[in-house]
Amino acid sequence: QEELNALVWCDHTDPALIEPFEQAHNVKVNLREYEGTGAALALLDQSRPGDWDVLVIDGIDVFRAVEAGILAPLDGVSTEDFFPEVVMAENNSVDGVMYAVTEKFGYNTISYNADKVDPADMESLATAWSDKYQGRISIYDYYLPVMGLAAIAGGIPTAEIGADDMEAIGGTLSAMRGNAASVAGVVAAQTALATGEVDIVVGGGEWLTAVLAGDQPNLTWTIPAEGAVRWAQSIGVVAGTEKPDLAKEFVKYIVSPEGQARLATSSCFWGMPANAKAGEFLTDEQKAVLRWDNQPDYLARTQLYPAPDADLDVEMQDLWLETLQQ
Amino acid sequence: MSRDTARGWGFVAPALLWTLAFFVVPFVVMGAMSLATLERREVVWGLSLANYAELAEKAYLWRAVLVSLEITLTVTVVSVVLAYPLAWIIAFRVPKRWQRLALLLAILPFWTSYVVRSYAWLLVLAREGVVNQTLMNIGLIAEPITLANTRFATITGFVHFFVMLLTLTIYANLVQLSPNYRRAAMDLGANAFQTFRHVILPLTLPGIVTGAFLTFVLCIGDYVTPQILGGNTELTVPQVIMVQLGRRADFPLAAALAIVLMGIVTMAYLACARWLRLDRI
Amino acid sequence: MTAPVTLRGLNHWFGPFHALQDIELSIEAGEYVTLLGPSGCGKTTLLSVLGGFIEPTEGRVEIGGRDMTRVAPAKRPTTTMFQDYALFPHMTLRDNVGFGLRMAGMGRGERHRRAESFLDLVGLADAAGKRPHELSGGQRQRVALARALAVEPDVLLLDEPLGALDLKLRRAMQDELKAIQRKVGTTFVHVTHDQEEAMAIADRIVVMNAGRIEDHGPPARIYREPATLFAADFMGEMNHIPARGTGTATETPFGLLARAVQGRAVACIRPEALGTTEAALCIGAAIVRDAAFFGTHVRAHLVPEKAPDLTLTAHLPPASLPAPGESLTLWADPDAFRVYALED
Amino acid sequence: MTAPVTLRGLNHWFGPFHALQDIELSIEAGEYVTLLGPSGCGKTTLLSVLGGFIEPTEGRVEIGGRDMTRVAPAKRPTTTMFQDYALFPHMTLRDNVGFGLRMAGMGRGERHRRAESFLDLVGLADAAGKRPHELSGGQRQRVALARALAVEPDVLLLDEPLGALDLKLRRAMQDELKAIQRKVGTTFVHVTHDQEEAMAIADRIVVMNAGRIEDHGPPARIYREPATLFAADFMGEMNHIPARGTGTATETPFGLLARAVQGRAVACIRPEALGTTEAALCIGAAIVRDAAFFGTHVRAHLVPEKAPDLTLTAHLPPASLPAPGESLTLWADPDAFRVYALED
Amino acid sequence: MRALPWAYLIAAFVFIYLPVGALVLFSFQAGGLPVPPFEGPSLRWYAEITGDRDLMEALGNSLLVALGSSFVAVVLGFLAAYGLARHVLPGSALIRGLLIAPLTVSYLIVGLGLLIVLTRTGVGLSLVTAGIGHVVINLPLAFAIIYASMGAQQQNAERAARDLGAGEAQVIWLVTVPMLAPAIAAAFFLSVTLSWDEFIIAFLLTRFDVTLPVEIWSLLRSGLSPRLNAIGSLVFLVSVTVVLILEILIFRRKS
Ligand SMILES: Nc1ncnc2c1ncn2[C@@H]1O[C@H](COP(=O)(O)OP(=O)(O)OP(=O)(O)O)[C@@H](O)[C@H]1O
Ligand SMILES: Nc1ncnc2c1ncn2[C@@H]1O[C@H](COP(=O)(O)OP(=O)(O)OP(=O)(O)O)[C@@H](O)[C@H]1O
Ligand SMILES: [Mg+2]
Ligand SMILES: [Mg+2]
Repeated sequence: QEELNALVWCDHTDPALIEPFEQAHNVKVNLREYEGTGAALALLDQSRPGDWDVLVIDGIDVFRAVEAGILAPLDGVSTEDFFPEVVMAENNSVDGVMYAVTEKFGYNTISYNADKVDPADMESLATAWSDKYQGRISIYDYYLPVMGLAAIAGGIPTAEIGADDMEAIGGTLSAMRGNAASVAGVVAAQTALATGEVDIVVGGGEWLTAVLAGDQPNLTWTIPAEGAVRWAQSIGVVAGTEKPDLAKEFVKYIVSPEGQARLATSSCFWGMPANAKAGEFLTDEQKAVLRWDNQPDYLARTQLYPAPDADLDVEMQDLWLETLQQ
Repeated sequence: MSRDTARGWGFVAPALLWTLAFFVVPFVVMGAMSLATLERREVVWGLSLANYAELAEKAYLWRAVLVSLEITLTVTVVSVVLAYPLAWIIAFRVPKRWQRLALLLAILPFWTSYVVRSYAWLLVLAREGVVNQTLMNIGLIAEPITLANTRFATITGFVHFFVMLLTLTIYANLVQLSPNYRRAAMDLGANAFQTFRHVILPLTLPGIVTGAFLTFVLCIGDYVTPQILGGNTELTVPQVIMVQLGRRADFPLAAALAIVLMGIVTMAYLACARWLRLDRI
Repeated sequence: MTAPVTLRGLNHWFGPFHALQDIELSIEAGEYVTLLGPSGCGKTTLLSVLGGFIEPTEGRVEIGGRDMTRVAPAKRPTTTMFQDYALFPHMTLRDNVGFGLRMAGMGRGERHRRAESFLDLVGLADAAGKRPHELSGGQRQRVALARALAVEPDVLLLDEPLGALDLKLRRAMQDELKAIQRKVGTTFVHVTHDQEEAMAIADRIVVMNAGRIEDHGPPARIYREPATLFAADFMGEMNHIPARGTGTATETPFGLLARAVQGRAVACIRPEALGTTEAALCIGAAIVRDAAFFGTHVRAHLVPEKAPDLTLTAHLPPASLPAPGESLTLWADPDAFRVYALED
Repeated sequence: MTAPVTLRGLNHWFGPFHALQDIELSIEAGEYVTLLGPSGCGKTTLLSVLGGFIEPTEGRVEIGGRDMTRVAPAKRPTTTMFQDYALFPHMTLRDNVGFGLRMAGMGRGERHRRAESFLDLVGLADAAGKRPHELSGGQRQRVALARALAVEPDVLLLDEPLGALDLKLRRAMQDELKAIQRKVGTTFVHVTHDQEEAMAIADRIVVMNAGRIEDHGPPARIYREPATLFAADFMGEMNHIPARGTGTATETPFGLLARAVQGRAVACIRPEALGTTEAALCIGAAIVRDAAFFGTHVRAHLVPEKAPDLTLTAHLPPASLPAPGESLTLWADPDAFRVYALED
Repeated sequence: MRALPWAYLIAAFVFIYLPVGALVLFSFQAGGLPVPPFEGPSLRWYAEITGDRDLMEALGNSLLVALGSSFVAVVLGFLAAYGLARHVLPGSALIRGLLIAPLTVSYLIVGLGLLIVLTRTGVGLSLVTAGIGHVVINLPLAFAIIYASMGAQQQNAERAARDLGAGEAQVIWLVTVPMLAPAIAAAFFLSVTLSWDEFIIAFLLTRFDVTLPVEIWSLLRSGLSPRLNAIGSLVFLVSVTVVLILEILIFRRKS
């Protein structure tokens, strides 16, 4: 039996997603989750060619992977049925060559408990993390989206964040941190929300609250007036793979409507499928949770993750850790 | 070399080689790595102190060292102070035939998965968790207080684990003492406290110090508990190391942090080497 | 500095196990008493009752005329010397010996002076600064003694104090222990299972068995006229000769003894009471099975012709070693026999 | 089944420590020899050299006439019985005793039969299926003996085989050990530091001290005419009387002895050789310091008037216990004295 | 005053059982969140986890790594202890120190060092590498426990066996190992426990096949759910059963 090695985010580990592919192609898909592009690049750097076949990566980091020679050109994967805003050809290609395709997207914005806070306050970033909610805020523990939100709150487009903006962003972060009770990972943030530990999660979104919605419908999320950060993950074939065809088949499966529907509602976290045709395989409830119908509006008002170059990235991480540890 | 010695080497060699290959060599490589630098995601070997300089420079790095030290020392002291009376009571107050059971009960939770145990504390300490509910029910507090996602939570999680561990070691130390020491002291007019202070404590000191040292080592190097319970509002050294690995794959800086951690443990070792009995656990 | 001890109607149970049974005993002030008995007979239990480590289920302990049954060890005028000595390994000898004084609140200088004088008493004045692990077994034993004596107890309780020493050292320490007791005048209650030690040292021996006192009295009396067969055996080697009581006398294979018992009985005689010099009772010819030189005597096993199933042990004069197979004529003094009736 | 042993010019060093010094010894086939000496004198070391556990630095070990100095323990016709018996706790007695036979490749059935016959020899035939922890000390000792004998060694080496037993049992086992040796005829070399045991059991005693052989010979000879002062002391209690050699005779506080030594000397006499019945030499009046009844005798410490610095120990007849302070007149046979010159 | 120790004992047990109690209770939660209020008993989460392929695979992997690494650690530890206790080796104190040394080093450092070396020598990460890491941390314990129990009693039994004609291998197999069985079992048991529960080394040194703690960690990052309670409780109940069985067996044997 052939094996396919994929370096992925946790949503790909759902058997409901993988097993149909395994059966169809009689292969075993080995999955390794990772956190943070840096770790994935380091892992791939240290591997021998052929160790890995498929890579799921943050959309904004595709170019870094290409620079590092990690992704192979990807052709023949159709993006026709995709939401146009998330095809993001400029992100997924370098020098006109396509290396990856978007597979899933969603938002880092404000999640909150509608019973405990004034929903009107949540419609503005400035009021969402204001002193009014001191001690009732949790910040999602990933620097890029949160700093993106801070930038958006300060009127800086995420795509244009530069070293000069660090001070402004730092100031906003600091204020946010001052009002926050914790800086939390997924479960900690969910626990905090579910148990009333906090009422607002900055950086949250559908991926955070969807699983809680069934039991606590008062937990919801919104995209404030200033906008929010949009995340998108891409999938591509790793350079040097010994099974380029199988790898491409896998990519194709993931971006197919069925694959997309399964990925969107994967057990680890939910998110919008890049392929609009996936809607045919989703139930109405699922669509409601994903807010399928609001997507045109959301897509228009949100900005992609900041995509810092290596130096700026280090600076941003330092600033982030500095703020945590203050 | 005599034949006996040659045979002896034969027996020791596998363990020794294993330790050399998978402990000493990695350790040395890590030391070397801490002197390398990261340039454009490539490790450049060399003899640079840049990582250590960065450590001294960046507040979040050196503060992590302080945070780790504070938490670890607190945990060690609190655990010993809580575990000693427990071990004492089990050894000297609980009737002989119930002692095994009491001890077994005291360490059974040890067998829940460590990761899950930390998570369980998160549930217990939550705003609507058991602790807050109880405190409110008995009227000690009016409003729930924030316990989860704090240093207090981290320390609680640690103390829970190490109290179990230390109770076991201290109990073992107490019962292996001849009961005649206690009898002799009392017979010569010492009261219970004096017996403890002048006789039992000094006699169990090596055991306590050994247990405390192991607590120190395990606690200062642990990533899971502060990550789950600490709320990320302050980072310990292992957390910072994992950030260096996970987000930016900065192995040299992570190695330098590890070396610093090792330095702290070594100092702790030297501080209590006089009483340590590591080869008799 | 010394006090009498009276035990009345003591009974103690460990769960269902009756460890001490109807113990009645009076010990005079300044007396040296040994509790002698086999392992598990309750010696340590009795001593623990005296020292206050065990509260007896029934009965009364009086020390110096006052009821002490429920008084804690620390409050009693007794001190115990433990079999393993229980010296505090982390303290110098001086601090070990001074421990009781320190607990009594005595100041440092005075305490050290006193501790050293007690170390002097046991011949260890030079070693005051050493720690127990630097000492030999005999020296540790002395420190334990000094520590126990330093608090000037009325009664000193010693649980197999010489048990850990080798035979030679043990015999030497016996003399020393006795000499020190003479000097300080304290009542000593000394547990042992070695009857030679008990005889060498005690003013009075209390023979225990299975939780009861079988016999008590001065060593010579217990050796020569033990009250029970158990005591007879425990006090030294004894030849057992099956006998039969006629009500007015006792029949043995070697003739009639003037002892009034009835039914199955056993006549006992010690090896040294059998001899080759003529005496009132003739045991008759006996064949030497083996013989060994023991310095002061030759110990021989002999099979008497009158009772070929029996093997007698006799102590013969050390001058000549009889060869195995040799035939000797044995004699004994009829008064040297003790006869015990056996229950059927 | 039995063989003579010869040791020639044995020397052994542990690093700088000279543990065995110029050992020369011949043991006849079937002889029962004990090595007697204080702790640390090298008894175990010598036995280990015999058993092959230690290769001596110098010298030669011959067993049955063949050089065995460098032969491994397993290949020697010797077996060792260890002080703690070293029984295998996880095996039944049958398997313990059969272990050597199993190593020799003997089949299961035959092995069990043989093992059981040896258990029978030591009186434990019924217990073949038990494990060592179910046995008493004396029974374990027998199993160890059976195990050692089962491989039918020419020489059996016993390292303090009775050391772990209490006194009573020890004396009983001595007889048994000797009886078994008689039966199997194997050469026994038995280490002990108990001189009574050595006397009770040995055909020949080898007295060792600090790595040397001080004396060797039959028990009675060594007891009565020990070659050295050390041997004299070790074989039993001894009174030491300071003396002075005139070259032709020896001056003591109690008169002249016909022993030709020169310079500072010591005259020795055993306690049982001092008595109150008239003899050739009058020690004179002596004050009783203390006296204790020992069953077969009364042991008294006395201070002679002619030498008030001295304390003499005497064994007196058990009939009467002299009171402390009483004055007795002591006598001795001058031939009972041994005189040893002292180096200055 | 007399009641004080008992009050302390009870308080201590409450503290010790607080998280376990909460964990087990909410594993039976009928609702979707393991937080109060408790909505009534249900076994749905147990059904869910036992049906979860990854989780069950991880459980198997954990067992494999724990047993395998403990076996290696105990064998190596035993051999080293035997060699040091029964043969004269120059510098034996140093060797002992070296063998014990990993005990004084945090798991994270052991894992990080191995990660650096393994990835740089091109040895792929797998359950085997995690097992290697676990041997590193368990070897000192196994060695220390077995070495400490190698007393004079065994030594004499070994000499006796040799004297009766056994070769070294026979001595070890027929005498030393059976006599040290309690210590060896204790070392093995402790080693299994530690390996079974170890997270950071397994996290750093595995790739596709992960151990249970690592799988639980992933679960923990993927959302709040009583599944976590259920898997934790299941591990607890199974371990407790094993511990109790062992305890009873050993206890029975002793008495
Ligand atoms: N705490 C206890 N619980 C139950 N039984 C006990 C306890 N202490 C002693 N025993 C039993 O009481 C009996 C007497 O014990 P004790 O220690 O007094 O004997 P001993 O005469 O001192 O014996 P030894 O010479 O062996 O020390 C023994 O059978 C012992 O098993
Ligand atoms: N392996 C060794 N290394 C160094 N010295 C040793 C060794 N074995 C024994 N010795 C020393 O050699 C001397 C003789 O030891 P040995 O064991 O033969 O004495 P022993 O007569 O059997 O004493 P004991 O009656 O105490 O058993 C002792 O001083 C001992 O310390
Ligand atoms: Mg006792
Ligand atoms: Mg010896």
